[in-house]
Amino acid sequence: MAIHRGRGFAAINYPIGMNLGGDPSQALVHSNPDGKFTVALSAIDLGQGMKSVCRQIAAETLGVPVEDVYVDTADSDTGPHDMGSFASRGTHRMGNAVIRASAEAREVMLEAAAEELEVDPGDLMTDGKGNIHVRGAPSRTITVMAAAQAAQFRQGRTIAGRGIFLIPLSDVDPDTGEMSPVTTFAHAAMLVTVEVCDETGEVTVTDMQSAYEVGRALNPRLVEQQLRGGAWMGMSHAAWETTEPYYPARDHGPVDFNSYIMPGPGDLAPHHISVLERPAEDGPYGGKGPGEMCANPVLPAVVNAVYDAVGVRIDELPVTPEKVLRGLRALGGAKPRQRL
Amino acid sequence: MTFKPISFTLNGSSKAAFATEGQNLLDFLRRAVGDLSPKYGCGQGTCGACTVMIDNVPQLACLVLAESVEGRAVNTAAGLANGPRLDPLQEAFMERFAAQCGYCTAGMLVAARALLDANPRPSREEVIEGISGNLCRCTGYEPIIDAILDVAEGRVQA
Amino acid sequence: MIRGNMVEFRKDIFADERDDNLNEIGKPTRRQDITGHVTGRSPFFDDHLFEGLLHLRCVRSPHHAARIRRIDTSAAQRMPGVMRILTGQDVPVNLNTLLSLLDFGIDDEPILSTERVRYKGEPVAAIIAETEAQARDAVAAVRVEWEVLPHVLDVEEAIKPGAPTVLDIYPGNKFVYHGKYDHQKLRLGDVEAAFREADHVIEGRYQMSPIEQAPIETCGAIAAPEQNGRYVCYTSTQALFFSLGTASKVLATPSSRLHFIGGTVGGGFGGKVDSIHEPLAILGTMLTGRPVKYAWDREEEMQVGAPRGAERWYLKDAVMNDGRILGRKFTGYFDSGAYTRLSSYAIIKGVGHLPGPYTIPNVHADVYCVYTNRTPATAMRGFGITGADFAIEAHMDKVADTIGMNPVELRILNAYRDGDMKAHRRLAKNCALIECCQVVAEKAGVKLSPEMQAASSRVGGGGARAHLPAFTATDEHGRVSGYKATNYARKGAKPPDLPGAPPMAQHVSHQASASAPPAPQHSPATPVPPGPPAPKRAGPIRFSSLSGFRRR
Amino acid sequence: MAVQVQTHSSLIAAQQALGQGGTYLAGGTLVMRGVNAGEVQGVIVRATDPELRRIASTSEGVRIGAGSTMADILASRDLDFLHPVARAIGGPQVRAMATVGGNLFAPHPYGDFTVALIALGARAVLVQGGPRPVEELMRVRARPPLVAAIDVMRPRDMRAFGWLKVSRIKPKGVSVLSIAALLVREGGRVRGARIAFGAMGAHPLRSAGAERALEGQALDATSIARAAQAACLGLEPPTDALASSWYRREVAGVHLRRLLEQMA
Repeated sequence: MAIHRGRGFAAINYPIGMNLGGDPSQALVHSNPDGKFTVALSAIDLGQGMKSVCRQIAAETLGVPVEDVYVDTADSDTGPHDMGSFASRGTHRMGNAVIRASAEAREVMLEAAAEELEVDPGDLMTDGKGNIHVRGAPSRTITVMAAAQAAQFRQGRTIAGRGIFLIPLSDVDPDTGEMSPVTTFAHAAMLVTVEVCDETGEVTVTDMQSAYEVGRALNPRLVEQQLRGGAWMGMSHAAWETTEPYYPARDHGPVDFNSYIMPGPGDLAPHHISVLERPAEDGPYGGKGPGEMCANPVLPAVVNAVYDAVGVRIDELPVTPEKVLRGLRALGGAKPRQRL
Repeated sequence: MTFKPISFTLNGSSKAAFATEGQNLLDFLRRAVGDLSPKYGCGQGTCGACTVMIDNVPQLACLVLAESVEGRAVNTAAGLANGPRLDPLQEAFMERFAAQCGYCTAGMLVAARALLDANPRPSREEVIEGISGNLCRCTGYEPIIDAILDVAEGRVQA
Repeated sequence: MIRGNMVEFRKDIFADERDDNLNEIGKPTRRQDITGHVTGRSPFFDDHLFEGLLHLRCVRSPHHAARIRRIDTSAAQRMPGVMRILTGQDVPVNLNTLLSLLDFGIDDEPILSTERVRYKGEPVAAIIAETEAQARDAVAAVRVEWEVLPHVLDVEEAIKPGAPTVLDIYPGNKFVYHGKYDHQKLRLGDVEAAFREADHVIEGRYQMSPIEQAPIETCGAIAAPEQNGRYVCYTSTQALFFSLGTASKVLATPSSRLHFIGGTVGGGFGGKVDSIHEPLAILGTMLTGRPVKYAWDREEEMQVGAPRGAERWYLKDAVMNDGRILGRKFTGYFDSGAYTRLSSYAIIKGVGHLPGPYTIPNVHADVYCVYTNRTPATAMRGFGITGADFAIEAHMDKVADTIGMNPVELRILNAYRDGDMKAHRRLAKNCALIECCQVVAEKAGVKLSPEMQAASSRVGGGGARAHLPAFTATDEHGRVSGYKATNYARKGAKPPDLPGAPPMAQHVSHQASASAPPAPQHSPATPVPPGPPAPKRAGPIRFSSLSGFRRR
Repeated sequence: MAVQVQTHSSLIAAQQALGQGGTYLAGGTLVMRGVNAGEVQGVIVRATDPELRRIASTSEGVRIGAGSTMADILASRDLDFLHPVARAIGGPQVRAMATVGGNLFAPHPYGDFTVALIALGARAVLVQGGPRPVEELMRVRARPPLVAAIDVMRPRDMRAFGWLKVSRIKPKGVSVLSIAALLVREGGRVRGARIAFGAMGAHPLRSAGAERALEGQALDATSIARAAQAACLGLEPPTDALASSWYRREVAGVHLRRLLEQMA
């Protein structure tokens, strides 16, 4: 018996959002009289952190602390139209809509503050801590709460904003495929180390080294959640999962998590992640969407690592011990490549 | 349809409710009693989202006959916090970003609590073993393992 | 090599393109929803209790393909707790495809099938009963007389002459693009010339497996009567307005009578876009006057719930000894399963993605959306891209191995750079593939040549690399007739008048005259991302193959 | 048809109730799953007899109440030789529920604990009728008798008993296959070799080929190689979502060899 070590590499890019019907998102922002803001959306938080990232974007744009913003989603009676949470569009499309809505609300907030301070709204700035003051004269200040109260009870202003983000529809040329699929791309590279047993075909992942370029990381912990969890899902796709173990036959389709196999916590491999941030010019604060692309480089990196280890190309996912063993039999035993 | 009265203790409080014939504890807790913290993930005993403690032993509520908890003590994630004071595990899960969609979280926390009650200083391998009955599709498990170890190794206080 | 589960932020790279001095952006703020998650109080769709809740379960086909001779529900009707049995006749508009809300593709999928089934698990009736157990028992008591039909399960088998036809509207089992071709084309330059010129021609075949999204929360919805003739629907959908629009269309009910609540979802990964549950749950509520829950159990989630479809890719590369890739040819087959759902669109997205993140002067792709008697496919994390990337990157490894080149250097050499012309005929910008490769190589101890180490996404692109090739080889291969381009794939027929007012269609028709809002102004002094260009409004607008809209 | 649950305080009463037809509910990991899926219908019989969870040393070895859970096994010092086996069943929750008795009749790919019991030559104490080797019960799985307890002998030499489970998922996953071996050596030679496989047939079963290859032999490279070679003789491993029959056949000998090498 021998265990063969191999390393595999893959690099990918990923379109952020899609171009389907213009891919619009809308957001509404309004303030309570005490200067606390509600953002109303119809985006879905599936775990990716939609509520949280929109909250930070709104707080940044409004110039108020994040605790003073609450994101309410998704109730079709209050949240305006949104295409949905898929295609890595959430942060990019909805984030932009939230920026626009928040900017509009901020403008009214500053007008209300300006009236109270008897200055031009253009001379005002926020400190991000709940205060509005005159640029260059921090002592001439009013709290966001006081401005909101004044707006509501004295001035009759609505501190609210509407935002929509829409990318123009793109034609697709039937003959050449010319199109504008999206406006920005995320990037990734991944190197996976595996050990392959040449008697059983079993593959053990021992290490993952990655670099992900995600535009600006709007919340580094949320980004890490996506990258770490998503890369592991990619690993699961690469070497464990399928609804059709004998594709294209439909026999033995799994009906539970004992037969639909996904790696357990005992299968985990260390994953060292490097995050690169090249802001997208039309992304919210430069953000892209890390949620989908994080899985993609893992699949090819694993098959490439298996090839590196034993010389067997698994061109049909998932990489099961059976496929590796059949490959080894066809090859007449392991032929390690060790190129990396 | 016949109904059976069940008296038991839920998170320290006495409860009584009616179970239908053959009803599992998960459905009973959620629909008859109103504790929505255990979740349905499979009804097959393979995901752990419905994990509860029965007499301090972690079990899968979807595979427990509701009437079998008569007179016993059931604890769920809803009872982990002591009033407004969260369990250190809950604090650690928040700090470690150990939840994404949050659907497995309640069951995962109960499994983790059961582990630490039985073994307050588990090794990483023992933590992995302790949560091996609970699936998480979002996180890749690492932050969950780290959060439990944070509590076990005293890095998080309630 | 750096070991362990670390995450590092390489702020040094692209630092000049960022202002990192922001108040809230870039901060590791805790999730807004985290307290709810750890206390078990986050309200998922099923965490809403209703007195008198009824349960809906479907009667499903045991066959890959069959004609339905008769559905006998009489015994089921007499079962304890059964309140109502639905068949296709009860569904106001019993034909749908998700993308029809965007006028993309023909309605092809019954909500409850009445004449034929095209995959194992296809629903033909729905039982609504007092308890889930009663619904299950009654499902087992429905008798369906089937006439089993021939079926086909493999994409390449399905497009052979004589293969069983899955959907009559697509006789060759291929979706029709632009009313013109039975596949989507991508053409840049002349790959055949590249193959003649190349030192190596390297071919490969790759198969992406079907995968279940496997959220721990299964898909479902609860509908209940609300006041004033409205219906509330708690849903696990990933796309609130897709689901609302679908329900509105299928139930011929204006969106104003529907109140959808969701947003807290136990994982989706693409599997909760299809809006299967909402229409039937609401219909059940309409017909019984009681709250109705329709959710999949785990077995249904795995076998009836739409998976990531299988994909098969053939690649052929023209490669020089020094590693330059001159040409790349793709033939791709997406297995859409028995109905279209979103696959036709995923292929557009996938074609726009080819040939991967590389600047290759000659690219040719024919990608087919193929119907088979499998569970319909739908979105999953990386939809339209993951399978293509698997094929491309496994192939890149094969190329590197064949010419004896370091696989990382092969990527850097061919990587797209700012200003390069891409195969879909737009210039690349904001590229970062090279930097990702370099960072990984450095961490993993892969030695790169000084030239590769010095490469940059921002340098060396554009110029001659920005030009379209002087000649692009086009062809009429796969031409179909009888379809009108103006009606997308609709074979001669007039589009049916949609009942009610589908909000998405309505919305989209507004956008033709909308202008983009001005870019927001805001301080602190942060560069605001510029808005997208406003849609052009001048003059008549030609047919968009993506949406099918015409503007005059 | 719905379910009706009957609870009896004694096993005898439970047995009588089952005489009218019905399903016995032990730990629930299989039967409740069936109830949830609507596959188990009609009368469900359960027993609360405290004897069911008693684990006691006897002159014959250890008597394990059939209702003992895998967690009970793990808590018993008398059963330390079975700890690696019990630990390989499910996760913590399943181990707290799944019973020794239920494992006897669990369908493929479950039943790993039974694999060990067969290798150890354990006997089932039936509520009605005399004790029967666990192995024999495998033949009456269609109409399983109610089992009160299992008698199992502690191997005199701990090294005589070996256990291995191959799974795709760590640390908890169902079997690709499992192997238990009892190889008592007298004067350096194997006497009465017992080797049982899980997931290599419709139910746990012995490998006559491997046993024959080892019988009377020293446990060395030659005999181990022969046993590995003969492991699948007469077996028809099933194909399922985890592995094909071909794969199980290909690797059963490899894994048997690895286990035997550890035991040598």
